[in-house]
Amino acid sequence: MSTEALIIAIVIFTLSTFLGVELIGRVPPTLHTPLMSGANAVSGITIVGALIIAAGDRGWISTYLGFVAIVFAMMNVAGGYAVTDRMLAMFKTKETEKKQ
Amino acid sequence: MSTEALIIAIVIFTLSTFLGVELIGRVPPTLHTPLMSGANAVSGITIVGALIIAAGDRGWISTYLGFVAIVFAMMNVAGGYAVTDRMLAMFKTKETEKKQ
Amino acid sequence: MCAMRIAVLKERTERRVALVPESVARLTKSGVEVLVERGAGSEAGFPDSQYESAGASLADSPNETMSGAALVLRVQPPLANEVAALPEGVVLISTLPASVAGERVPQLAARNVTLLGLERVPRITRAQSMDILSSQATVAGYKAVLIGAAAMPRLMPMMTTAAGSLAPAKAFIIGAGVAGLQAIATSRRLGAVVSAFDVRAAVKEQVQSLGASFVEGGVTAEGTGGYAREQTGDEQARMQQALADHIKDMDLTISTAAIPGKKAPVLITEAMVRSMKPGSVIVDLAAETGGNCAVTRAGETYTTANGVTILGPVNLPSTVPMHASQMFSRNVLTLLQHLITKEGELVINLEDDITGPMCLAHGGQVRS
Amino acid sequence: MCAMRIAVLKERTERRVALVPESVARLTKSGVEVLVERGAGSEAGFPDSQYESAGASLADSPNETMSGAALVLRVQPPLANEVAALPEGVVLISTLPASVAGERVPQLAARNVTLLGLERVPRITRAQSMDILSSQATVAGYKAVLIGAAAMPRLMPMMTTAAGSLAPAKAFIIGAGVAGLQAIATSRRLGAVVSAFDVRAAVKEQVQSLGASFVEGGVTAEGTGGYAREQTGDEQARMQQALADHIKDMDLTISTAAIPGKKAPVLITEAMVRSMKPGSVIVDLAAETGGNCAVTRAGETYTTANGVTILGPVNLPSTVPMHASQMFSRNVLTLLQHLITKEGELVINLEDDITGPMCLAHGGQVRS
Amino acid sequence: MPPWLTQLLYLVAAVLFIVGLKRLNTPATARRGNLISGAGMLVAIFVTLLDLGQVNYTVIIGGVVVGSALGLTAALSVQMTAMPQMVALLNGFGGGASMLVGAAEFLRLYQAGEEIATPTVTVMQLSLIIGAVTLSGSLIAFAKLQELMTGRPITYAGQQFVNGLLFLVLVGLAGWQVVTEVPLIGPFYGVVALALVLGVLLVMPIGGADMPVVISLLNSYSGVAAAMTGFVINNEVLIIAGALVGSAGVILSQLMCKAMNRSLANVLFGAFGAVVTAGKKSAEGLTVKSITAEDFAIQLAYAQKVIVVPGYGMAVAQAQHQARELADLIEKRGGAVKYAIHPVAGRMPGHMNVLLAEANVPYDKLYDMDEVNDEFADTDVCLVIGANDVVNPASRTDTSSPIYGMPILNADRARMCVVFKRSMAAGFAGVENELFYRDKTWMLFGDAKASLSKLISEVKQV
Amino acid sequence: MPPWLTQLLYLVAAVLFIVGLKRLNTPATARRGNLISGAGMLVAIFVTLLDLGQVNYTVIIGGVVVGSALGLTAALSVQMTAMPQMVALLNGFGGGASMLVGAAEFLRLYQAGEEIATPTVTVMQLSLIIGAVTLSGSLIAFAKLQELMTGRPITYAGQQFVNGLLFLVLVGLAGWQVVTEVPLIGPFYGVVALALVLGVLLVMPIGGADMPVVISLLNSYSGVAAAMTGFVINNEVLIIAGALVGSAGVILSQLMCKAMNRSLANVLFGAFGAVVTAGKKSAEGLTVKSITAEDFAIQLAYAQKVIVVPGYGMAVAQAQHQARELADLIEKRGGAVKYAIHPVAGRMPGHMNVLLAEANVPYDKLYDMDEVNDEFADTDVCLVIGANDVVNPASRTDTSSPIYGMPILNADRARMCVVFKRSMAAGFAGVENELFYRDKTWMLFGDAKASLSKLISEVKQV
Ligand SMILES: NC(=O)c1ccc[n+]([C@@H]2O[C@H](COP(=O)([O-])OP(=O)(O)OC[C@H]3O[C@@H](n4cnc5c(N)ncnc54)[C@H](OP(=O)(O)O)[C@@H]3O)[C@@H](O)[C@H]2O)c1
Ligand SMILES: NC(=O)c1ccc[n+]([C@@H]2O[C@H](COP(=O)([O-])OP(=O)(O)OC[C@H]3O[C@@H](n4cnc5c(N)ncnc54)[C@H](OP(=O)(O)O)[C@@H]3O)[C@@H](O)[C@H]2O)c1
Ligand SMILES: NC(=O)c1ccc[n+]([C@@H]2O[C@H](COP(=O)([O-])OP(=O)(O)OC[C@H]3O[C@@H](n4cnc5c(N)ncnc54)[C@H](O)[C@@H]3O)[C@@H](O)[C@H]2O)c1
Ligand SMILES: NC(=O)c1ccc[n+]([C@@H]2O[C@H](COP(=O)([O-])OP(=O)(O)OC[C@H]3O[C@@H](n4cnc5c(N)ncnc54)[C@H](O)[C@@H]3O)[C@@H](O)[C@H]2O)c1
Repeated sequence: MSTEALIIAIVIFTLSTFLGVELIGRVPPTLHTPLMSGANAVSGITIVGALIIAAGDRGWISTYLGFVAIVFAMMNVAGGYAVTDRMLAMFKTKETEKKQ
Repeated sequence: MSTEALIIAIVIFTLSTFLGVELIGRVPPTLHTPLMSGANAVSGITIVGALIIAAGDRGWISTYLGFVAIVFAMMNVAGGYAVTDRMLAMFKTKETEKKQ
Repeated sequence: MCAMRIAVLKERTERRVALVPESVARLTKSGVEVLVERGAGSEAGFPDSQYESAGASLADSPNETMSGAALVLRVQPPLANEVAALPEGVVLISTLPASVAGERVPQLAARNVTLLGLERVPRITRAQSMDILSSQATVAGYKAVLIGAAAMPRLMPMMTTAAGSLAPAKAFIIGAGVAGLQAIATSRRLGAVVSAFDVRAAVKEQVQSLGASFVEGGVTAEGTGGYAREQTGDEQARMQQALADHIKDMDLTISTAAIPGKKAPVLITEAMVRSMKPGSVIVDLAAETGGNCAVTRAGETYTTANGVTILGPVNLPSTVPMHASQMFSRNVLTLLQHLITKEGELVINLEDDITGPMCLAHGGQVRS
Repeated sequence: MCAMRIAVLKERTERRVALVPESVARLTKSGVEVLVERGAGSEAGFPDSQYESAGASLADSPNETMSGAALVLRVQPPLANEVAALPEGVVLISTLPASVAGERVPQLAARNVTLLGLERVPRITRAQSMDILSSQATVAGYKAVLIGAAAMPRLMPMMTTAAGSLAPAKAFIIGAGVAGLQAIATSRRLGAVVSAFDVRAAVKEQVQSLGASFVEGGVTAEGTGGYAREQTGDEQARMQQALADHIKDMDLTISTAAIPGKKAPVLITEAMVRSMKPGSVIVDLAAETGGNCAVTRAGETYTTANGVTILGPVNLPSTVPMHASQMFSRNVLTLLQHLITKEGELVINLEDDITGPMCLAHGGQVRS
Repeated sequence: MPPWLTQLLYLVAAVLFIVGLKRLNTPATARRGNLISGAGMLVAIFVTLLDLGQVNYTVIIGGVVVGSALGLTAALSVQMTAMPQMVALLNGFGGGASMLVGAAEFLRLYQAGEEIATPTVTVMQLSLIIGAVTLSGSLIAFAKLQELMTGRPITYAGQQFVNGLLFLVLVGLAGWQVVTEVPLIGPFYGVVALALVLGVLLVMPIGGADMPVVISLLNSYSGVAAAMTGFVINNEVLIIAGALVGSAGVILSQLMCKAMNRSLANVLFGAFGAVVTAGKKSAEGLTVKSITAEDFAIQLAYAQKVIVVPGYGMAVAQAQHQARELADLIEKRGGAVKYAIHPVAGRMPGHMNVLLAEANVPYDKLYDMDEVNDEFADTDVCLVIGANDVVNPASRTDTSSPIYGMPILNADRARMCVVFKRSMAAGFAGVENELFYRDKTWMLFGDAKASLSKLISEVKQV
Repeated sequence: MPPWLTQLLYLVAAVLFIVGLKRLNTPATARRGNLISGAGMLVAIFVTLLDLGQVNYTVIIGGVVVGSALGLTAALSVQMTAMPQMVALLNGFGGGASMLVGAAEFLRLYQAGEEIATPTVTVMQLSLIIGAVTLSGSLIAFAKLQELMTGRPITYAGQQFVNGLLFLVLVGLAGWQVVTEVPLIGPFYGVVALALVLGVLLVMPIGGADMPVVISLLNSYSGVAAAMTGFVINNEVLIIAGALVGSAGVILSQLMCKAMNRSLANVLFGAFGAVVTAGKKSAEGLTVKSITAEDFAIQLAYAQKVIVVPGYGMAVAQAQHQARELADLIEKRGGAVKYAIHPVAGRMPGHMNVLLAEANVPYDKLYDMDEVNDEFADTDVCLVIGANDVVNPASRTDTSSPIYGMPILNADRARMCVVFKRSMAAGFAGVENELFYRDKTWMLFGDAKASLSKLISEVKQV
């Protein structure tokens, strides 16, 4: 990794960090748990890393570890979004019911 | 400018744009004008560009245009911050008075 | 030059007083001389000493008080036998109930008295602060609730107690003019559930603006000058039905419906009274002009065979003499400030918007 | 087996009635027989017809009513000449003002009557719904304000009108027990600016909880059972000074201070009355037990030389007979439910927390 | 200085901008926020200078000194009331600078006869166009506000068509420049000239009262122009700061529009349409200003002295509880509130008293007309809640008015007067109320209870 | 696929994440927000696969299928009440994946014997450490919530010292790896092992009730780990998404702490201190749960049936206006509110009536004890405002209690009962109230007026 690339990565990291702070502004307490869960699903983005590692021609270690990493990350991704959606579905129904 | 550099620039631009949107969240109407003025001062950042153009060894056109650009940008910067501060000073006094 | 002199008489049939010391002070300060009959304000809580410190002189008899006066102030008009005592050509300001006007005005005109009848202050914006009908109706509306509540065998507000829950009283106000609105407000204050009825459509919003509900009578009869007009027979019938349906559940009914100069409309029939619950109470503020209730006895309180208590109070403002006088006096003072020039002269300009309509007798003539 | 019979008499000196039809219905439903003297409830707004539909039988005379009764209910205790008419050995439940107790109890004991005095319901949580002192004091406190307000020459609430602004009346409540608190609440409702005074410290918060201000007397004298105790001489002096300073500006003073079984403390001295403004009003709820005001005349209303009107009402609850009876009756009903077993038998258990203290005569003996 | 350090320091500058802008959002921290963002600017400038190393300092120092001097002089001498146009002017120069940087870079490459990479030439066109539009547009906004030209919308038939055409030509020229192999000087001048004209044309049809929105938008443009310049010279801090300002400006203009109860499109192109929403006009052509609860909240929140004038409308709306709650809120924030009760407010003597007592307003906050009438003059805000006749100044002067001679509450003398009512309808006396058309009066239309509730929740958020 | 397209599509994915998270902030848009962010994830995954071109799909498809199946099964079968531990578990796997990616990259380079650039090796260490801490910490959090181990804080003497030491050794090993020229396998294993242990140790001393905060924090860690992985493999979408989650998680844990009225430090290290704030204990060792206005607001906001039980404390606090305002608010949101008036509530007959009438509560909302007592059982929330004796269940059963036999309001039968009072002090009768210790009861301590005001503004924000 070149220094320049590192710097740019840091710039992007910094901007994203600020953005994350701003995004979670005034979330109401009921949404604390769903939001936590939703954010957790996003953190499954590491799947991209796992895929790259596992798929690339980087030797057997990478492939094996990559496989496990894919399984782990995919659990995070699939499970994370599903759990979040279930929580929010409950919420949604209550919301919609009220409107009737 | 390489395509890669362009892409990175676009990424940074996008992130910053989102950040800008989030930053100006629930500003109260009294602050509309000061905030406008403060943001205007920040847009004077083009001074950096002006300096680079004027200082670099890029021929007389760059130097001349760069000089004018520096004057313009510097007016924006110095005037912008000063005006904003004046507005906010007024505001501040009212705030502080209240606390007494 | 000798200052104008105003005489304030002690009332004989009345606890109010036409001018309170505060108003006297304002007049004397502007250079007018005020003579007050001894004891004039005592019933209303204004001892002679206060008049003295307000700059008035005290006099012992009506005659002494009025001697040399350009203007005589009273709450009630003079009795027939008092007319003669008025200095000739004097200006008299007092109330003049319709019941005595017919007889008294010619007598006064005959004595060349200029008579300004306080009931006749026109209901224009500018004259609001001279309007004794409004100010005294305010007092009457308030007091009607108090005597009605005191006559009730029950409490007004809802109450949840260890000895069971008491339901709030249902109060019903008929006629939501000045007195009626005040009665609404006062019974609401005491915790009653209040409804009201009036023939004027604009009143509905006003009733609701006091948190009470409006009973629709299916009739509107807006008159001029903010007063109501009389109804046609059919209107009457529809209205009566609406009233009958509503009134039978009421615990306290206060009726204030009046049509100026006319006998009060009979709105509560005997049948309605008979339909009411034992223990319910009617306060008929129109008792003086015949009553809104068919069986009202003016000046009396009695209970019907089916246990309905009917109060027919007369002259309620006189029973709250201090504040009633204070407001009366302020009305009169504003009127005087309108009549008296900066130079301290009393001017009766019959062309004037306010003085004109008020003047009932002038230069020996009866006006109308 | 023949059901137990309860007799409800018509009062002679009183408008309330001891049982209202609603309570009668509850009793008859549980198998008790109730005999009601004709006209017993009519003054309170409960016609005989309602008693009949509640399941009571009507009787024409006191004697007829009481014949065969195990229990006689009255609001006021029997007069001396009525004692003999009571069936021997009967249980009598009624109030028993301290003033008559000394004389009447021995007479009743002599007739072997078991007497339960309603004033003696102990002030424990469980007995709250039998406590006629509380329920009747509620009525008294409310009514005191109404009659006080009606006696005032001024309006209670603040009012800004075209005829000047009227200042709100200043009401002052002495003794913030049940009646006092109710008086505070009612005068606040009417728009007065209310202050209150009491010797018990806990009361301050209660007064404030009604939005009134508390006048510090620099004295606390908490007694037992929620009642106050008597003060020492020094305490008295300090308190009197605090009262004197405050009372002279008051428009309406309502005093409710009482110490059970004792003569009421004199809190408003003659000097204080003299210091008050013309037009101010005192309602002395303690009039019956001697009055909190030195110059109260029990049962009378009069105005002092300096224009202070003093009301000494006796038995105010009787003037609100419907609701007062309703609560009284509910209290008595709860007591009866406590006394009567599921099998419909009347049991006087002198060891009982509630019955014990209430029983003043039993088995021919006077108890205390 | 090693490049990574330069870039890190640029990042520091960017973070300072972010933090500064964030703080500018709250009254309490705004001033410090501006200073922080200023610090960011200083860092950026110094880093640039250090990074450039040995250069021709005459030009640079000369430019900096001249620019700063001009800017500061203007900023410090300007009247407070002229702030908006000053911001417009400064903003214009910022846009101009971006344009010049783009132009210089282009001309250099043009002279060198180099081929310019497509991305570069693209962003160069953008920086030129946006910078030029910002420059000329800002100057027009300045001229309008400074009243160097009429503040009114300038429109003519076919205006939209002309603008559209111009825009197409501009895009065409820029596109030509992009697709061509070697830089062309003709299209370059064309683009600059047309962009300058476009800026003028875009701002001309917008009225003076809407200028703040336009300035904020132009401010956003100048940010984007700076960002484009950043693309051109490949500098991150320019991109970040430019983009920040770019989006912040747009959001801000939207907020401003919302506060005016208009859409951005309506502000920008409103003059073209048929509907003129400049405000309701009375018979005599007077104009009424209305205000939203949101806008009003902040002013009320900082008011020191407030007088509430209740009237019959408050009773109709049964808004007494809300009125009291609002007053409590103001007092909790340190303001003082009085209620001015007119003798004939409402429909019965003591009408207001009953209601305010019901809402538990302490008696000592209630003032008679005579007691309070002199205090209006130094009152920050007067809230006229459903009153009308009792605050009608016609009663003082208009002898023909039916209410002539009735003393009124001097609501019109307060520094700011806000009237809560549902419409322009007359009150009991049926006469028009001139107060509503006064300079210092704003109307808050709607049911008084609803408006007050709204206002309460807005004030709580300030 | 050209690299620039890949990168642009990654940017699209990042934007989808941003928009998605933004929408997750508001109840109305939350579900759609989650779907948007999910779409972002799909884009990222497909872009990666496309970009990789021809590869060993067995591993990839196998991994994806197995992982998805496991994740979905777990997610769809889990009980609603077990959601938090599920999130913890999934989060742990995410952290584990990041750790594995870091490890794989390291091992590859180690095997190749290549020298790794300092920046790369640094971020690699971070990705390993943070990933490992996330993994083991999340598993402990899961175990605690799932009651596989005690939910109580596990502490021992010198714990802080041990943790500190461990951390130093970890940093030392990582530092060694960074400074050394060629990658070392020993420190690598050491770092991984120690980081795993550290995760366990950090979470052990935190009580089960505080786990949501910890999970949110670990979630933040897993984001940072992903971002570090992004540094390692130089991938922007990883960096952006990871950093977003990293900061969002921290902010969220802070919000959660604020809602619990605690500091983050207190949550994380509270168990080490002497103060145990687990709750007030009554004489008999019963525990009281207290609730904050913020937390309560949301439950109240969605309640359908609410009963208000006012008592003397409401009178003392003069909170009747606020009580009414709150009830109005609930009704505006569609709930139904009744006031249950106990015959001896307050200190005089009709005490509550006077106050509620003053606050203009309509009579028909007031219910006698007998009328309303059966309704508590299907009431969502019962608000006990400054009442005590009149809701004391001891009066039903405890024959020794002075209030035995007094009928009470069945506040204890409501689904949720919240008691507003200032302390645990007794009421008029001076007896303890068992209601306060019941499972379904929460205490909202503080002056009733203040608490209600707070609650009102919180409910408004829901
Ligand atoms: N006090 C008395 O004793 C008495 C007796 C009789 C007559 N008057 C007369 O009544 C008038 C009183 O003056 P005022 O200023 O109190 O009242 P006003 O002049 O009658 O004006 C009331 C205003 O309230 C507005 N309004 C009505 N409902 C509203 C709602 N729900 N929300 C917001 N605004 C509402 C109306 O405007 P919109 O329709 O546009 O909303 C109206 O213009 C005087 O002219 C007086 O002479 C008084
Ligand atoms: N109604 C009557 O006629 C009458 C007459 C006499 C006696 N009583 C008796 O009074 C009692 C009435 O029961 P209740 O439940 O209404 O009242 P309670 O049992 O006296 O309890 C009132 C509670 O309110 C709380 N409180 C006080 N000030 C507060 C404030 N500012 N904010 C929040 N909470 C506050 C107190 O707790 P904290 O101190 O912890 O805040 C107290 O526990 C019964 O025992 C009844 O027998 C009634
Ligand atoms: N200057 C002013 O603007 C001014 C001053 C004072 C009063 N007013 C207005 O004048 C009006 C009359 O006030 P008032 O108190 O003197 O009225 P009033 O005493 O003449 O009558 C009382 C009320 O009874 C009603 N009424 C009459 N006949 C009725 C019937 N058959 N059934 C039911 N209701 C009947 C009337 O409509 C009136 O509302 C009020 O609206 C008042 O606000 C205006
Ligand atoms: N079961 C219960 O718990 C229960 C039931 C009813 C009443 N109580 C309580 O008992 C108390 C007494 O109520 P009450 O109305 O029967 O009282 P009361 O009629 O005996 O006396 C009225 C008030 O006057 C006060 N007072 C006495 N002497 C005074 C003096 N010298 N100066 C000033 N004030 C003086 C007393 O403190 C009392 O507050 C109240 O606190 C009431 O709440 C409790």
